[in-house]
Order: sequence, then structure tokens, then C-alpha cells
Amino acid sequence: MATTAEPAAQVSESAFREDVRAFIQSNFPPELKGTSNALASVESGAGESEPQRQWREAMGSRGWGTPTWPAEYGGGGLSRREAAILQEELAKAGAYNPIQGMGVMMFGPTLLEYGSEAQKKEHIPPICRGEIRWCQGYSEPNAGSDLANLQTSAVDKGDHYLVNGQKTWTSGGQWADKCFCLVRTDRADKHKGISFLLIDMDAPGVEVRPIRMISGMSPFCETFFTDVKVPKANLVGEEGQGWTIGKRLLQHERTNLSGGNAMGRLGGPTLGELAKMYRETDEHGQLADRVLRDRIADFEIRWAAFLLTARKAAEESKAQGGVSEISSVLKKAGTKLGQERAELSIEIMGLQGLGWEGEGFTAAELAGVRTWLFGKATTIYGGSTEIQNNIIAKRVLGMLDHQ
Amino acid sequence: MATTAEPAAQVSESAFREDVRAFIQSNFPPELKGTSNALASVESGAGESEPQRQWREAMGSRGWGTPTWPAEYGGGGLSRREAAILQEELAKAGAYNPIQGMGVMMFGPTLLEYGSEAQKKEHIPPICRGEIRWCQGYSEPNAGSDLANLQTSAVDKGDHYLVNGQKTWTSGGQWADKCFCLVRTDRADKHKGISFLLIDMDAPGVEVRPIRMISGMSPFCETFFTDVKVPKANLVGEEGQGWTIGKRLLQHERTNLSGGNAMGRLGGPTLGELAKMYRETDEHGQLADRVLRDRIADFEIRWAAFLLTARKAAEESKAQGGVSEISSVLKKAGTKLGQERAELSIEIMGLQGLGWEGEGFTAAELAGVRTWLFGKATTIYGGSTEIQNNIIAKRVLGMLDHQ
Amino acid sequence: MAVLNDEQAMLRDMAREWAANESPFTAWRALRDAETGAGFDADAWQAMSGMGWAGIMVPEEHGGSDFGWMSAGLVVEELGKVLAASPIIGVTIAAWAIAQGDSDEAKARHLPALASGETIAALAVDEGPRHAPGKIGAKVENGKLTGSKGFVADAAEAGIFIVAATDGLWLVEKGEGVSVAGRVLADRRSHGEVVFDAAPATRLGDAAMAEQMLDRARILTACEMLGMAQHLFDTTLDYLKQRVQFNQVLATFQALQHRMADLFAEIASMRAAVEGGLEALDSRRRVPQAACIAKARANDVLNLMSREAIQLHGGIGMTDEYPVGDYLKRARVLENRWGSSAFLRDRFAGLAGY
Amino acid sequence: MAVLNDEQAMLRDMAREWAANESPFTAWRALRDAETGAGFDADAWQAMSGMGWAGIMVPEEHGGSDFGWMSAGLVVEELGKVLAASPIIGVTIAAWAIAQGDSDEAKARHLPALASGETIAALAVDEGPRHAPGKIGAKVENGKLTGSKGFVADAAEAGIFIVAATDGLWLVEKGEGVSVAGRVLADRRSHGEVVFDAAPATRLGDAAMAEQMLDRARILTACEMLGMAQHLFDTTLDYLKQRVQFNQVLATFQALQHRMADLFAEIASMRAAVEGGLEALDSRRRVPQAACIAKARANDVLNLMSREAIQLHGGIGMTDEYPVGDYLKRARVLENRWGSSAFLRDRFAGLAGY
Repeated sequence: MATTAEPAAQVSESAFREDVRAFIQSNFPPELKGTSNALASVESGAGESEPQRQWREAMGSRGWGTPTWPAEYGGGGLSRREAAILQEELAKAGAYNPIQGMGVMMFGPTLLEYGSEAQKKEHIPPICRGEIRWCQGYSEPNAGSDLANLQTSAVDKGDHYLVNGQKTWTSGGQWADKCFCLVRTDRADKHKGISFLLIDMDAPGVEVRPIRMISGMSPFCETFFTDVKVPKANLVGEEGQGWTIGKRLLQHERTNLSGGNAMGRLGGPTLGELAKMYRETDEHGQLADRVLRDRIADFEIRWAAFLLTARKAAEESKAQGGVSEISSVLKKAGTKLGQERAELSIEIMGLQGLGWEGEGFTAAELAGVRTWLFGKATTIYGGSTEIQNNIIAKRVLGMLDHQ
Repeated sequence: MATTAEPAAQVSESAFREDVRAFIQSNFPPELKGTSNALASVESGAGESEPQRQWREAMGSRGWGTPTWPAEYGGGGLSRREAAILQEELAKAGAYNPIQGMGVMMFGPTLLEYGSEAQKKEHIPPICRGEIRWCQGYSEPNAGSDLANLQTSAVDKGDHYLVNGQKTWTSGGQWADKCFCLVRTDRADKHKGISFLLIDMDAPGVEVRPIRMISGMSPFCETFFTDVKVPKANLVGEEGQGWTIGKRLLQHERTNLSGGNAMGRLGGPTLGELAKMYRETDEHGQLADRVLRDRIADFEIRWAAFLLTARKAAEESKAQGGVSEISSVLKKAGTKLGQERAELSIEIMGLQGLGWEGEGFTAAELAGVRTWLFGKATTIYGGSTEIQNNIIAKRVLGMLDHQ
Repeated sequence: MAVLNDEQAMLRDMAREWAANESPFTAWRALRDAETGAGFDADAWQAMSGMGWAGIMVPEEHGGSDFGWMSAGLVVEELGKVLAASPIIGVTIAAWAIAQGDSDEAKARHLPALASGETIAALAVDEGPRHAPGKIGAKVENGKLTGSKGFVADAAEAGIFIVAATDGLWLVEKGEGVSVAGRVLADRRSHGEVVFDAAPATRLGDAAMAEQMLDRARILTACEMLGMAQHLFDTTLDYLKQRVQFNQVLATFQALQHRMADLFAEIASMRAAVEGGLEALDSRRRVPQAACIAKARANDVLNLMSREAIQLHGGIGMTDEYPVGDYLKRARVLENRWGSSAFLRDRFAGLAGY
Repeated sequence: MAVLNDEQAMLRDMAREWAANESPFTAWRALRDAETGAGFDADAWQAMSGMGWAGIMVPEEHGGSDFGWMSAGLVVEELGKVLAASPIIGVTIAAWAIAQGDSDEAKARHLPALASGETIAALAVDEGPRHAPGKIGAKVENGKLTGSKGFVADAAEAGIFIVAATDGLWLVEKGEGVSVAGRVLADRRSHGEVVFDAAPATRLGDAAMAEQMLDRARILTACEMLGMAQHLFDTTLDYLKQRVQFNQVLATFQALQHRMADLFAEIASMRAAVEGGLEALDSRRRVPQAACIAKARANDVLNLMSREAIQLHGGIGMTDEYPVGDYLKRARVLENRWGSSAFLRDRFAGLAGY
């Protein structure tokens, strides 16, 4: 429904919009127009160029990379409406938000909710400035979907914990500065024995080993902790509260993962445009292959409905406060659609869409193959589709297990 | 692979073929050419016409309605090759096999395996002559997929059992002469407490109540047994052997149900032909709607693969002896395809394919709607698709339940 | 659920309550089994009209409430849940067409009667068994309309017809030059073949307006389908939680849990698409696209949901006594109306330029 | 499994044993990671040829065994299971084409060398990234062939090319007028763009024969895909029976059981379709239809199976160390070769006359 804004608010909105425009005008390096390093922070160790650094610092200084976070911790302190205006203006200018990564997407919102004042003051501002990279220490070799089975132990040594164990699927572990980690502080209770601990990745005893994926990339690591000393100040919440905090963080993760961002939906042609580049068109400029055209339209309609679902969920969670349990639906549906899109893309291109390296393929074609393959992980990580189905059936629909 | 027949066999084959032709020539009433009453025996109480009766009696006298059953019990005593020749010649002449129904499809083969000599002598010949209609007394209101939960009791009274209880989904119960029934002779053991009993439908205390289906037809009944006396001679196998015998019968049922026969695949146009009757064609006589054409081809290819699967299963079960466990795959796949075909059929016709009665629709169109609706039962009865999935996962793939 | 304003929330609650109390499934079943051939219960329609539902798209000066499309859609969805038979979609769309149309006389003459429930309106667009607005043969010459229309809903009851002709949209009153022959479809509602033989016609608008009307009809039909799908989902979930097999309620079987999770996600998508359609209508933004999205999702999800509802109910769902079969039959009729998914995908791709 | 004769059963068992012992997945992986650019291991191909597999379609008088298509298919399927790299499909099809062809000289010159494994043959038909036998531009004038062919398998290793030109099928030897540029696809096998510039060509047959050759290539490719799908199914089932989560092996979860049951049914259908294709070739009955059925089912089922294998393996399936990713990548290449499912459905419908 139409938003009926007050005249006064409109005035302030337009002033804010002017401010944003002026800021972008003065600070956004023109050579970055149309580029993005949104994924660089998690998916590669590629260094920052000088203009990229300038832009990050400019955005960070205003807190606009984390626009709705409280200004007292370095966030933008903006209203949702203002954040939307900021987003619109950035898009108009061909600019991107350089403050990204797991700190922004998951850890920050969770720490704002559960962290102590001291922890927020210490960890949030560097996230807002894009200075610190966080990675996630959740999964273990025998704790994937059954996350609560995790065995990495943190033993109380008075002023510190001594951490031992192995994590896996640590996103960007080889490039991260810090890790938010689920550890076991009590073997007697599966869920209540888990605590939420922050670990420096350069602490003695931390070792990472990148995992090569089927896409050829190595965005994840195995992480080994051997007698790592972690100060007690790095415990978030209370001992044994890790499962509660950790699940909350997963809700933020799901909401973020659902957008299909990781599957190359950032810019680039639509499927219809892609098909027109690779396939014949008829005298009306439409795809001559009506069957393919029908399948593309089928996808695009379902994608449009997904975006509407996500928007509605955001509106409702705004109305009700907090992340809604629909996040499981979004995660499940968004990742499925992302994979479908990638499969359709390579099908449209035929063998031209299956190049691995070398001559005969454009950079976009080669990137498309890697994206297609990497995207297979999206229905596995962040709680697999099967786990989301369990969550929906049990928590949302009230379908219980065998008694 | 090619069948390498012996020359001697060829001579005898061609003699047999001559015999069949002559028999059809003399006995098949020309006015029945191209008709079929194959489903009449189970799905309606429609009476036989005089030519239909003649043809049934002629086929029955040779045992050719049950061509491979032993001649001593009234079957044809033919080899599989001879039965195939018979089938070919019937098809060539536009003739049908008038000996059908549950006695032929399920009960006969099971009784031949498990029945006593006296039972076979009593019950098989009338089946071969198409004189007796059998119905199935398996399901109960609280024993559907969980069939072994059945509660209809048979209490030993010396020379007879006293049967009490309620069956449901009794196919053609209102028209049947006899019922093969699973009853409980022991409450202490879920599976071993079940026995296989033959009950006269006109015995005192048997009452049937037809169930009206969403198709508007009433091919099934609720059947109530109130103090029905059943002679002990009607127990097949031993007391407590009913579950074993009953499951065997279900394998025969699955193999028969899988063919999609119940879904209007008997004669009638192919989907491609149907579409050409209802949709525009281009200058090559092909469907102008390429998307529909693609979907029809997709169906027809999967249907062709299904027929190949069924043929292969028959060859293998012939090579290995007995009904194979692939019957669950055939039941599941065949019924699914039958439903898909019906959905595609009505989609091809648009609203013209959704007539219920009255003016404006052909008889074939109206029958198509009823067939579409009735066909929804095929993935439920005879062991639902979910039950077939359980059977495949557990018995074929060895995937066990939680320990 | 869309974020509603108070007026809308009240209207929806009223519709939900009325449907549950005054028009449960048994009301439809009584109508069907009476076999009078009537497409809806006249008293029920009077009651609905009395609550203002017939006039949601009628301007206030003509006796309506002009509450907007979201309001209309909420009511239609609630009626869809209980399979309530009513001419509300035809009446609502007709009211919009007349109110938008060229004829002040038509507005004055028909809008108050539509809003009060006195006059029933039917939309007469397609001439064959499938939606094909590009293939209209009905012609108007000297103010007289000639042509025939197929499978028109509520044709027998209609006092006025909104008719698509080669050159745009016309209004024809029942009477001179109009004949109706009933057709009984699987959903057992009222349908008819309507023949116009030089019937006096009043011009409402051009072909572009006819297209706009169809987008509205698509979205409102999708609302009815949403209600049906939601009901089928809810009733299936209830059944699974209650039916015991193998000493366990069916809801505890993981294979069924995951299927229900899939259906839940599909219905969330359908709801977002349908509500997105209503929002597009009220804000007049990208309506043609929104109509394709809403109706295509409604078609596909209701088709799936109706098949799964039958399967998950098992044998009982196959009995005529149980409601689910009626939803299945109604579903296929509505899937065909105003565009199958194949039609809508073609249209959507065309709008997107590929 | 098809009912086999003794000769066929022996051949299959031999192929299975050799693949397991001499060419397990690690053999392929060693070849891939050596990054020499070679499409297959020359010694392995010599070993295969030594067992007679290169000459299955070569007539006995030219040094082959003439065992027939079922035999060839059984071997290819077993090789597909372990992802063994070899030029067997190109060689087998080329041998058929030459043996069926017009040139006695070509038979005498090339068939023995094909059967012995000395000569590698490649099929050069398509000129773009998708299968389009109706769009061939390569031309022969005065016995010289000119044109370019895309994504030709084993082009770098091939000594002879079987080339589709506008007027039929031709044989071109590597050498004068032939140049090859390598292309690295996701499956990391050998592919190349081949340019023929007035290359001397020997005529084998007309356009109808080219079509017959393609049907054979479709069916034999489907055999490789069947082996891959069967392996993925088996390895996934093994994994589910071994992986413990929530204190239970995954195989005990009903949602996964039902998915495996679906996949089992699909693979049964694929196997019947592929073996039906081989039987059609050996009996020469309805080959074009059988080829569409075999390859379309192979495409669709392997596509599904490769996606499900990844998903059901979870994280480990995403690692390069684990084999399943290589099957996935190879699958998509083969799905494109000799006809996507869309192409094959179009052809099937055309053959059926609708």
C-alpha cells in the first residue's frame, strides 16, 4: 500500500537525499563506478586498491556501510527510510557498499543483541569501518547438519579458556582476523554445554588449511585449534548460552543467504537478456526457441514472487520486530532459485557455457561456470535445505517427531 | 536381443497361430470388434450382452483368458510364447480378452501358489471361465497404509470361523460373488495374527455400502461383516500365514496396477493425437504451440521408457522366476505417469476438457474428466506411493529405520 | 499476510467470520446437491452485498465504498477458502469497467444496482475453451453486438454482460439479441455459452481498457485461488496431525514433513505474488507484469496443492463426501480462466522483451 | 540389467573388473592433475584396445570382433562408472561409419588401425556450442573439405575425423588443411576447434547416413551417462548408510529414503531407455525414436542425479578431493553433446508426427 508520508518528513527526506548525493559526489572515486568488491572480503584475499580503500574509509567514517546500526558504536544511526534512500542513491551513482562480510551480515547484529557494553564498544566500530574480517567457527567434521554435536572444547583456566579442536567450512578463514566460534564448555549437556567465544585468528595454536572446492576456488578452510588461550572477556553472553546465541546468528545468516547474492545475481544480465545474447531471435526480437523462452519466463516469475516474499517478510518483521521464522523459507527458496538460474544459464550457452580456462571463452563465461559450481554449496551451508525443511515442519507447522 | 527360435518350434508356432486365427474367426462376434469390457467386471454392474456372453464362454472353454495357467484347473496351459501369439492375434482381430478382474489379476495366481488342491479345483476353473467375480477385503478405516493394523476378527468356532468387522475400499464389492479377505485370528501378534480367508458375499451378515467418489462413480464399497459364518475349508494356507500370502498377492496387484490401465490408456488417442484434435497445427502438421508440444514429447518419452522398464522387468522375472521387487517401482512410476497424462489431457482441451454432464461435451470428453478424477486413486490404493517408497528404500536399497 | 490498514483488517475479519458462520463448505455442498442449476445462493449474495462487498470497486457517489483492490482481494480470498459460490469477481470487475468507462449513463444506471447486489454482471471475453484475448471475433456495428462467447461464468444469472469485441469493451444488457445455454463444468458452478445476435451495446472503452480489465480479472481470480490453496494446505496439515498409521500420527513422518515444508514455501510465494498483484493494482505500478506473476503462481501452486492434498489425505480425500475433491475440480476451472500458466509466461516474456 | 548372452556377460564382467583394478577414479584424477592437456592415457587406451574394445564395431575381416552395439554399450557404461577417459565412443562410431561407408579403401586403411587402437577417430559434426545437425556449413568441393567444427572431442589426439558436410559424411585425415585449437571444458577432457581448409576428404555416405551415425552416437553417449548415474546413485547410497548425524545414519531418515526411492525409479527408467536403445540398434528397429528416448532420459536423469548426489553428500561433495564434482562437470558436457533434451523432444515429436 502507498506510504502516506507527512510533509515535514518529506522535507527532511529530501535534505537527507541531498546530503547523500553530495557525499557520493565528493567521495566516490569515479573509476570504481559499476564495480563491486562486495564479495572480496569473504571470498578472496585480494588486496584493496587505493580508491577502494578511500571509498571504504569514507563510508566507514559516516557509518553508512552499516546504516541502521546505532551511531554510538560507529553505525549510521539511520532510519530504515533513510537507509533505503542511501541505497537508492548509491545505485543511481553506480556505487557499492564497501562494508561487507560476516561481521556485517551476522556477527554484528548478534553482538548488538547479546554482547556486553565493552564487547560492543570493542568489536562493532571496526566492523562499521570495514577494518576487521570475521569468520565463522561453527561446523566440524562430525557436526554439520547436526551442529549441536560439536566437540571443540574450551576449558576454564581461570582468566582464560584453553581451546582445542577442529572446525571446518570456515569461510575465508585464511584471510580473517577474528573468528566467532561455538565451543563446548560442558560435555554433560548437548545444547547447554555450548558457549559463544571470540578467537583471534593470529593467536598461537590457530592453524588454517584451505579446502579446494569443485569450483576450483578455496573460499573455506579447515581450522585447527591447539591449546589456544582465549581471554574470558571474549565470551559472549554466559557460559552455556552459545546455542541460543548461535541459532540467533543463523537466522541472520539465512536471511542474508536467501537473497541469492552468492549466486551471481549481483548485476549481470537477466536470463532473458543472456538468452538473447546466445540464441536466435525472431522478427519481433523475441527468442525463437519458444520452449526455452517459456522456461525462462517460468523462472523469472518465480524469482519475482520470491523477491516479493522477501520484501513482505521484511515488512512484517519490521512490523513485528526481529527476524521472522520465514527466514527458513527464504533461505530454502532463494538458494534453490539461485541454483536453477545457474543451471539455466549454462544450458542457454551450451558448451560455450562450460569453459574451464584458456582460449575460446570470455571472462564472464568462465566466471559463470565457477559461479554455477560454487552455488551448489548454498543449499548445504548455513543450514542445509533439509535442515530448513525440518525447521519449517517442526517449528512453523508444528509437525512433531515420532513419540 | 533377437530370439533365436528353433526351426521345429517355428513350425509348431505357426500351427498354433493358425489354430488361434481359426478360433477367433469362428467365435469372436464381429459386432464386438474394437470394443472392450475389460473394466466392466470390476468397475460396474453393467450386464453382459449376448455376444459378450458367447465370447466369454468361448474363450473360457479354451482357458485362453488365463492363457498361462495350468490346463488342469481350466487355464490355457500355454507357453509364454504361445500366450504372446494369442495376444497378437486377438489384437489383430480387434478382439479383447473377456476374462478379467481381481480373480485373474491377483487372487488366482496367489491361490495357485498357496491354495490346497481342493481350493484350486474349486475356485480356479470359475475364474478361468469368467463366471465368478472376486473382490478384495484388505483395507479398513484404520488400516490403510498400515494394513497390518487390521481388526476384522475371525474367531475359531470349531468347524467355522465367525467373522466380525468392517472393510473399506472393497473394489466392486456390490457386484462381487466372493471376497478374499485378510482377517485377524490372533490379537497378540500384529503380523502373525493375520489369516487369509475366502468369504461368500451373499452369506448372511455381509452388507455392502457403495462409496461415492469424487469422480461421481462408486466403484468401491464399505463392507460390514456381522457374525458371518465362514467354513474352515475357506482358510487359505495356515492360520497366521495371511500376511505372507496377502503381501504376495499385493505384488501381483502392483504389477497389474502399474500398467496405467485404469487411467484410460486402453486405446484412445495418444497425447500427440489428442492435441492435434484440439489445438492448432502449423504448415507441417505439427502443433503450433511448441511449448505444449515439448511437454507432450517429454511425457511420451518417459512413458516409452516406462514401458521398456516394465518389459525388462517381465523378462528378468521370467529369467529369475517369480514377481520381482521392481514391482514397487513399476507401481509407483506407472501410476504417476497415468496421472500426469490425465492432467495433460485436460490441459490440452482447456475448459472443454472439464465438462461434467449435459450439453456441449462429447461422451469422450465427459469420460475423460471422470477418468482424470478416478485416476487420483491409483497412487493411493494397492499400496500408496509413499508405501512403495518405503518398500523400495527398505527392502531394495537396504535403508533401515532409526535404530 | 500483507501489512494491512485498519479498514482492510476489519473487512478481512468480517469476511472470514461470515464465511465460517454463514457460508461454510456445507453451504456450497447444499447448493450443489440441490441440483437446481443455480450458480450461487441468491440470499447469500444479498447478504454479501448488504455487507458492502458487491460495491468495493463502485465509487461512493454511485453507492459503493471504493475501498480498493486490496480490500476486494481479501474478501475474495476468504470466500475462496470455504468455496463459497458468488458472482463477486464478475460484479467487481464489471463495476470497475463501468466506472472507468466512457458512459455516464451506464454508470448511473448500473453501478448502484451492482453495489446493492440487485444486478449480476458477467464477463464475456473468450470465445473458445481457452483464454485467447488475441482471437476475438465478436463485432459491433451500429451499436449492435454480434458474436458468441464460451464458458461465461454466471451467464444465466447475469443482468449485464461486459463484452470484449474486436474494437474494445462493451456493455450488453440481458434481453434483446442475447441468448444463454448452460454448460455444466466439473466445478458445478454456473457457466454458459452466450450468443449475441445484434444485441444493443453501450461502449465502455478501447482494446487497451479490455486488457486492463483482464489483468484485474487475473489478479482477483488469483485471490480466490489463494484462499483455496490456503484452505487445502491447512486442512491437509490438520489431517496429518490427526490421522494415525503405524501407531504414529502421519505428521511425524519426515517424508511428509518435508513435502509440507515445500508446500508451505510454495504457498508463501503464491501469497506474496497475489498480494503483490493487489498492491500493483492499488498503486497502478507494473500491473501487467504483476498480473502475470500473480495468476501464474496461483495456477501452478494451486495445481500442485490440489494434487498433494488428495494424495496426502489418502482414500478419504477421494470420497465425494469429503470436500477436497470439490477444491480440485474448481481449481482446474480457475487455472484455465483468464490465462493458463503457459499463456501468462508468454505474456510475461513479451512484456520483458525476450 | 538387460538379459545378456554369455559373450556379453563376459565382456561386461571383464570391463567392470578392468575398470575397478586398472582404471579407478584415481587414474582419471592423476591424468587430470598432471595437466598435460592429454584427453586420455595412451597406455590405458592400448590396454583397452588389446582387450578388443576398440574393435567391437569393426567387422572381423578388418581385425575387429563385430560384437554389436549391446556389447559396445556395456563396455562404455562400465568405463563411465569410473569416469575413465578414453576415445572409445568416437572410435566405435567412426568404425561403424567407415564399415557402413562407400569407400573400400578407407575400410582397408583405417579399420584395422582403429581396432588395434593405433588410430584415434573424432566425430566432427556441430559447428557451434549446441547440437544442430540441421545447420551444417562445411562444404566439399572437388574432394576438398572446408569448414570449422566446434568442441570436437579428442580432436588433438585424432588421426582421422568423421566430418558432417552439407552433402553427407566424409573422412578427413589429420594433416594437410587440418588445424586444431584446444578448448578446456569443465570436464577437463580433450576438446578442440577444428578448422578444415580444403582438406582432402573421402566420401563415406549421404546425409541420411550422417543422421544414422548421430543416433548411434546418442545411444553410446547415453551408455556412458548411465554408468555415471549408476555410480553416483551407488556412491550416494553408500554415503547415506555410513554418515552419522543426530546419532543416526542418514539412511534412516525417511525424507532421504523417499528421495532415494525416486532416484532409484528414475535410474531404472534411464537404464531401460538406454538398453532399449542398444537393442534397437542391434535389431535395427525404430532406431531414431529409441535414440531420442535413450539420450533424453540419460540427460534428464543424470542431471537430476548429479544435483542430488551433491546435495545428499553435503559439504564433502563440494570438495575437489571427492569425486562427485567431476561427475557433475562431465555430466553437463555430455548432456549437451548430440542433443540436449529440448532438441531430442523436438525430434521425437517430429518423428511421431505432432
